[in-house]
Amino acid sequence: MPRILVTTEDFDVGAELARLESGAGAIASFVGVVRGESDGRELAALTLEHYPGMTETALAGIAETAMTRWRLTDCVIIHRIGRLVPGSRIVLAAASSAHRGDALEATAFLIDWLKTDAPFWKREDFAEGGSAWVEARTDDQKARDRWQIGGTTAA
Amino acid sequence: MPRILVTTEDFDVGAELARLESGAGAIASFVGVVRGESDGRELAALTLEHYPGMTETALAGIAETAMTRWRLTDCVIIHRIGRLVPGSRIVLAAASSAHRGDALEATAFLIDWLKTDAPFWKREDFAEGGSAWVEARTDDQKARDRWQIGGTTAA
Amino acid sequence: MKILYFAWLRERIGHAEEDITPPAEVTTIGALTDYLAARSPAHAKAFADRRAIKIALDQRFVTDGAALGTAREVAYFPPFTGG
Amino acid sequence: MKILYFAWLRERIGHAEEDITPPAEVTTIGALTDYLAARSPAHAKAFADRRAIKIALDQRFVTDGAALGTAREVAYFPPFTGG
Repeated sequence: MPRILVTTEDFDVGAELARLESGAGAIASFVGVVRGESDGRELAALTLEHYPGMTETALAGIAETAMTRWRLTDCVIIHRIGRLVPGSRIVLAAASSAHRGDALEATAFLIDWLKTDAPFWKREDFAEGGSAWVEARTDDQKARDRWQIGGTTAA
Repeated sequence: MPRILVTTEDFDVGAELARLESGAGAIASFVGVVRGESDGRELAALTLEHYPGMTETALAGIAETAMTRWRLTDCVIIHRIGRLVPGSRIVLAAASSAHRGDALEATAFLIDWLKTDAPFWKREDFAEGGSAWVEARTDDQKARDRWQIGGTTAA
Repeated sequence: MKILYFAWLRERIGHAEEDITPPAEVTTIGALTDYLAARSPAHAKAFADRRAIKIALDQRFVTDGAALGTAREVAYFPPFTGG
Repeated sequence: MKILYFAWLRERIGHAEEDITPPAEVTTIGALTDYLAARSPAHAKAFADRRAIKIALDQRFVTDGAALGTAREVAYFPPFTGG
């Protein structure tokens, strides 16, 4: 059963992936980390806001979609909220299956959909002062939409 | 610089992925685990043989190809050899980059090429006795060859 | 009815939440947005570019034509940027 | 010249390694394979289906026509199945 977690705390990537190993032959994962700069401007922090209540439902829905579309044994989505300094982990998406194709594709799907379909917003707080809300990217929408055409891609 | 390791020992997935986080925004990984059965027959173990000397060269070449084809900050390939009981980790392939597309694609590339281009052989030792060398799969060759047509796939 | 604002909408309006009872003639999401935009200069500024705003009624996406019905919670926010 | 066998080739032949000095007329990989296949019944059985066997000369893939030259190590093995 998918594990969904929204938390201000850091998470243990090794422990989360070890949990997925049970009964699986392949575990794929994605970890997002706060970078030190954005468009050449040094970042002091990234602040993650979310819509409590709706977030868990959205993440569970994305995970369920992945479980239905690929032959997965399990999957996990963890997303942090609050103020995160550069180098901090933001997100973990991972999927396990008997074979690698399913695990790898489902992981890419989880992170693509998470970016566009889960109610999180990022604010960049700059080292020189000031802040700006990150704008949604057309490329993220395209990455999401590629999963809707003709089911799975080649793998 | 890519980390390449061929070892009889288990590896620490969390520590390996943490090493890739430095200077990256995205870390993708693949872990392979010995399953308990093969085509319905219960496995006692999987025994991994390799070609010492050629193995590290082949793995380093695959990692270098990935570093050249995608914008990666780093990558790692760890492959175990010897006798591995069900539930044991066999292989880790992981790549880090500024953005998720590169890390995810490069990880899929690493594991696809590893399967066909690195000198490892698997023998299945069955619970009921007897053993059989795993035969190379046409699907693995296809998965490998998809990376040769027109550079990267959509992501 | 609970109104929620997120990200720059919250910042521009100055708070995350409002409890309102819209007048009887406000029966659609579009009318509700017009009503909220008229509440203060800060609201007007926040709602200036409506194409940049997404709306959820009881945590489901809706567009201007949607009926308010017995909605308990309407949320306004920019497109998601998590992950 | 060092000859290496891996996986089922090693098992069928009964050892992993041989040091041999092929006769002067053995100048190609194809001829070397013929020469090795004639060494014993076990060798003959191991080399029965040559299409199932890959060959590396000094750790680089070669086919039957390749010249042995000053090769120090020739390895015989089935297609790789790692990962």
